[in-house]
Amino acid sequence: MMFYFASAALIAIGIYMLMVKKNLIKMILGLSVIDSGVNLLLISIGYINGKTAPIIQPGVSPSNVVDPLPQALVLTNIVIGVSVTALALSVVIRVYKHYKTLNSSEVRDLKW
Amino acid sequence: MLEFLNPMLRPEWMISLLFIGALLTYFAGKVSSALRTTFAIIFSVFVAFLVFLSGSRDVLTYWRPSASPMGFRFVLSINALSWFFALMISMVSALTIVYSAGFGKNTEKDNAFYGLNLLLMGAMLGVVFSGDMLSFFIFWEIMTLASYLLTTLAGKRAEKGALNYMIISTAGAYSILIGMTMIYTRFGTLEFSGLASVMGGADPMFLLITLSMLGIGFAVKAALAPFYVWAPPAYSEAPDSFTPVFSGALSKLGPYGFTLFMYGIVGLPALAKMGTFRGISDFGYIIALLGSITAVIATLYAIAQDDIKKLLAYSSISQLGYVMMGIGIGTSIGVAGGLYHALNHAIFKTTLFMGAGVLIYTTGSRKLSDMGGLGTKMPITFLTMLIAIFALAGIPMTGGFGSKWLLYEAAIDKKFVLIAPLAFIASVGAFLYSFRILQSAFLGQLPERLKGAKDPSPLITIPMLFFAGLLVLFGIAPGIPLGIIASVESYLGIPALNVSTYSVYLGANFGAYNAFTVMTVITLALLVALALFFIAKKSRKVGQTDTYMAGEVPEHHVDLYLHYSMNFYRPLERIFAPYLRNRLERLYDAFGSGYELISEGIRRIYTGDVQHYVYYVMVFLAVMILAGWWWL
Amino acid sequence: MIKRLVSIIILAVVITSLFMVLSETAPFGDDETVVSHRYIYKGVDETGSANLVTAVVLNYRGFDTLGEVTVLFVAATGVGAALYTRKHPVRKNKVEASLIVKTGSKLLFPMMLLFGAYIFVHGHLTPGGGFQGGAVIATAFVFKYISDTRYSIDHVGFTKMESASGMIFAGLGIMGLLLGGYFLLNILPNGTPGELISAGILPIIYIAIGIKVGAELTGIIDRMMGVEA
Amino acid sequence: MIEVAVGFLVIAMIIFSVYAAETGDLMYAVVAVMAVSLIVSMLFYVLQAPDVAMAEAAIGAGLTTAVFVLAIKKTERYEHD
Repeated sequence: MMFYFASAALIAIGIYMLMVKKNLIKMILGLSVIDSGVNLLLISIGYINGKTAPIIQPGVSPSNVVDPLPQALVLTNIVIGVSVTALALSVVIRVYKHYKTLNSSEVRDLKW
Repeated sequence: MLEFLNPMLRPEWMISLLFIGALLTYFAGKVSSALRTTFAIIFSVFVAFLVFLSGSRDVLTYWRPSASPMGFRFVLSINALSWFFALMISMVSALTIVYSAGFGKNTEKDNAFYGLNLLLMGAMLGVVFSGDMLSFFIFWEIMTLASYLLTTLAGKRAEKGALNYMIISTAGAYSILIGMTMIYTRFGTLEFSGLASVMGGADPMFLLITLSMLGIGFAVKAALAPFYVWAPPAYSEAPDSFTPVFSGALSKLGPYGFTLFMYGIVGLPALAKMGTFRGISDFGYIIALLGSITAVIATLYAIAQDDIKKLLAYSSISQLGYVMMGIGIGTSIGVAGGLYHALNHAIFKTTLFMGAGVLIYTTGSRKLSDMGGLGTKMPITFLTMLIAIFALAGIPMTGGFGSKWLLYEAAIDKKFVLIAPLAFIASVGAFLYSFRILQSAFLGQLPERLKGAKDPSPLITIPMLFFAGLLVLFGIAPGIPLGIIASVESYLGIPALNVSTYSVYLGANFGAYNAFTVMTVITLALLVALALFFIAKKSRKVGQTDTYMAGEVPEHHVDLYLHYSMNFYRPLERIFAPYLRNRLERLYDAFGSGYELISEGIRRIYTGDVQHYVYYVMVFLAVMILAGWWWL
Repeated sequence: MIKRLVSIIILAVVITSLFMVLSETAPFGDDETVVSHRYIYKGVDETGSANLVTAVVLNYRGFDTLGEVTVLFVAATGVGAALYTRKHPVRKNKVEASLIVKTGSKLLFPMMLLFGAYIFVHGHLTPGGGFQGGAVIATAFVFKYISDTRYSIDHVGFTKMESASGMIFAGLGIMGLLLGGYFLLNILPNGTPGELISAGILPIIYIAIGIKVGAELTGIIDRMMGVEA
Repeated sequence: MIEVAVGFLVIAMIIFSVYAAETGDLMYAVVAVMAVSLIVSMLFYVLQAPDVAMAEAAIGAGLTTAVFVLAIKKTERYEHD
C-alpha cells in the first residue's frame, strides 16, 4: 500500500509541475518525476508478498519469485525515458538560443 | 472511303489520343510556337472528326487493371446519349482551339494553354464516354482541375473567380463521391449497365438521397440556382479563348449527368415512384422549377451588365436553366427540348463568346460602352453574332427558335402555371440583353479610336461562320439534330419524338411545327417589310459620327458620360434593382464569415500554451471519473 | 494562486480515484498473471537464462527490444540534429578539475568500464544487463569528461562501434530467420543455466546492446557538452 | 522493520519531489529529482527488482541528472516568474 501511495504521490507532483510551472526545464523535470512514479507503480503491481527477485539460482525455486514481466517493461521504460528527456532538453536548448527565454508562454511559435 | 479509320473509332483511342496530344503539344511549345499550335489543331480536329464518324454505334470497352483492388473495371462506351454530347463537346472544343490559334497569343503561358485545352477535351470526352461511375468520377475531376488551371491562366485578376469555382466544384465532387459510395455499398457495382437493371428496383427514399447527392455535383457544373455563384466571375475572368469551351462545352456536362442518371440509369418508372406532380416526377419537377428560376434570375442580372463577358456569363446561366427545365420536365417534348437547347446553346454561346473575344481583342476593353458602330467595320463578326443572338433570343430562322418552342410546349403541355410564365419572362429578358450587345457594339456611333478595326483572320472567322451556318441549318431543318435526339430518347426509354427533316410532330394538342413553313412565312414577311421600307422611305442617311453631337466627333471623355449604351436599361433596372440587392452571394458570404467565427472560437481553445493542454487533459479525466462514480 | 488551488483539487480527485481503483483491482502483493506464470516456470528451460528479466527482455520480447534500441538510436540522432552547429563543437570549460578528481578519474575510469562490461556480460546470470552496463559505461565517460577539460571521445570509432553492435543484433535476428524460420530464433545451444557460456545467443545480444547503449548515451552527453551556449 | 524504513524513504521522497517542484533554482530542483530517483531505485530493490534498481540508479539518477545539468548550463539556472 505504501508503494501505491508513493507512486500516486509522485505522479501527482509531476503533473502538478506540468500544470503550474511555466519553465520548460521544470516541466521536463516534472515529466521525469512522472516517469519515476509510473515505474514504481508498475513494479509494485508486479510484487508478490514474500517472494524474491526473478533470478533462478540454486536454492530459489520458480514458485518463489516475483513477476518478471513488469520489470522487463520498466527496464525498457527507463531507457526510453532518458533518451526522450535528452531529446526534449536539446530542443529546449535550441528554443532558448532562439527566444532567450525558458518561459513556455513567451515562446510564441508554440501557438499555431 | 474512310474505312481505315474504323479501328480508331473507339473511346479509348479518342481519349488517349487527346491525352498524348496534350503532352506532345506542351513539349512542342518548348521548340516552336507554330509547331505547338499545329499539333493542337491537328489532334483536336482529328479527334472531333473521329467522334463524328463513330456515329451512335454501340461500342463497349472493358479495361480491367490487373491490380484493381475491389474488382472494379473501367468501362468506356459509346451510345446514343454519349455520342450526342461527345459530338457537341468535340465540335466546340476543336473549333475553339482553331479559333484561339487565330490570336497570336492567348495567355501568358500558351504552351500550358493548348496542352490543358486538349487535356480538358479528353477529360470531357472521358466523362461522357465512361460506362462506370469510377472512371466517370476520375474524368470528372481531371476536367475540373484542367478547367481550373485554364481559368487561372488569365492572370492575377482571375484568381478569385477560379478559386471560387474550384471550391464549389470540389464540394460538388464530394457530393458526387458520397452518392457514388452509397450506390456502391447498396448494389456492389459501379457499372452503368449493371446499375440500370437494379436501380429501378431500389426504394424511393434511397433513390431520392443518391440522386440529390449526385444532382448537387451536376448542378454545380450546370450552374443551377443555389450553386451558380461561381459561374459569373469564372466565366468572365477566364481567358477569352477559353470561355467558349467553358460555357459552350463544359457546362453541358451538368445536364448530361442529370440525363444519364435520371433517365439512363434510374429510369422514368422508378422516378415516378418518388411521387408525381401532374404526371411528372417530383424530383424532375423540382429540377425544372429550379431551372426556370435560374433562368429568370440570371436574365435579370444579365440585363444590368455593361461588361460583355459578364453579360454572356449570366446569359449562359439562364440558358442552362432552360436546359435543366426541359430535362427536369422529362416528357418526350421536354427532354427533346432540353437536349436540343443544350446543343443550340453550345453552338450560339460558343459563337457569342468567340465574337466577344474578337471584340475585346479589337477594342481592348470588355465594356460595351467602349464599343460601338463596329458593324460596318467587322461585317463577318457582325453577321455571325447577329445570327447567334437571333438563336439566343429564340427568333425564327435559327435553331434557337425550335428548341425554345419545344420547351414552352413541354411546359404548357403539363399546365405548369409556375414554370411556363417564368420561362416566358426569361425569354423576353434574353431578347433585351442580346439586343444590348447588338446595339452597343455593332450599331450606333463608331468611336474615333476604332477607326482601324477590321475583321480578324480566317482562322477566327471560319469557326464562327461554321457555327452560324449550323444555326441557320437547324432553323430550316430541325429534323437533323432532333433525329439524333429522338434516337437518344428511345435509348433512354422515353417515348421518342416524331420528327421528319423539316417538321416536328408534337402530339394531338399542338399539331406539328414545320420549320420550312415558318421559314417561308418569315422570309415573305421580311420581303414585304423590305419592300415597304424602300417604297415609303422617308429617312435620311447620316454619317456614323454626327447623330446628336451636332456634327461634332465624340471625344473619349465625352464617351464616358454620353455614350448611348451607358445605363442602357436604366428604367428597367430601377424596377427590379431592389429585388436584386439581396444577392445569393451574400448568403454564401454570411456562411463563410459564420464559419470563420466558429473556427476562431475553436482556435481560442488551442492556445498553444502547454499548461492549458495539460489542464484540459486533467479536467477531462476528473470529469470522467466523477461522472463514472455518479452513474455507476 | 487560484490556479494552483484548482490544479491541486483536480489532481486530488484524479489521483485518489487512481489509488482506490488500484487497491481494489490489483491489491498490493497479489499473485502473478497467467503470462508471467509461463515465463517463470518455463523460462529457464526454454531460454537457458537464469535471470528471468533477461529471458523476457531478450528472448520472449526480443523484437520489442530491437525496437527499443531503435528508439534510443533515433533519440540520439535527434539530439545530434537539434544541437547541430555549423562549426565542429568545441568544449570550453573555464574551471579545471582539482588534482584529486583528475587522479581519481585516472584510477577509476578503467574500473568503471570494466564494471560496466562485467554487468552486461553477466546479464543472463545476475541482475543487470546491456542497458544497465551501457549506462554505467556512459557514466564513466561523463566522469572522464568532468575531470579532463580537453578530453573528447573518438567520434568515428564510437559511431563504428555503435553501428557494428546494432548490426550484430539485427544480424543475429536474421540468422535465426534463415536457419530456423523466425526472427531472433535462439540458434545456439542453451547450455547449463547458471554458467557463463549458456543461454544461447542472449549474452551476445546483451553485449551488443551494452556497447550500443553505452556509445549512444555517451554520444548524447558529448553532444550536450560540446555545444557553445 | 523494513516497513518503517520504507515509510521513511517514501516520506523523504515526497519531500524531495515537493521541493523540486517549488524551488526557484533549477540546479537544486535537478538534484532533488536525482534524490527522488535514487530513493525510487532503493524502493525497486525492496520490491525484489534488482535489474530495474540498477538501471534506475545508473540511468535515472546518473545520466538524466548529467543531461539536466548540462542543459541548465546552456540555458539559465533560475526560474523567473
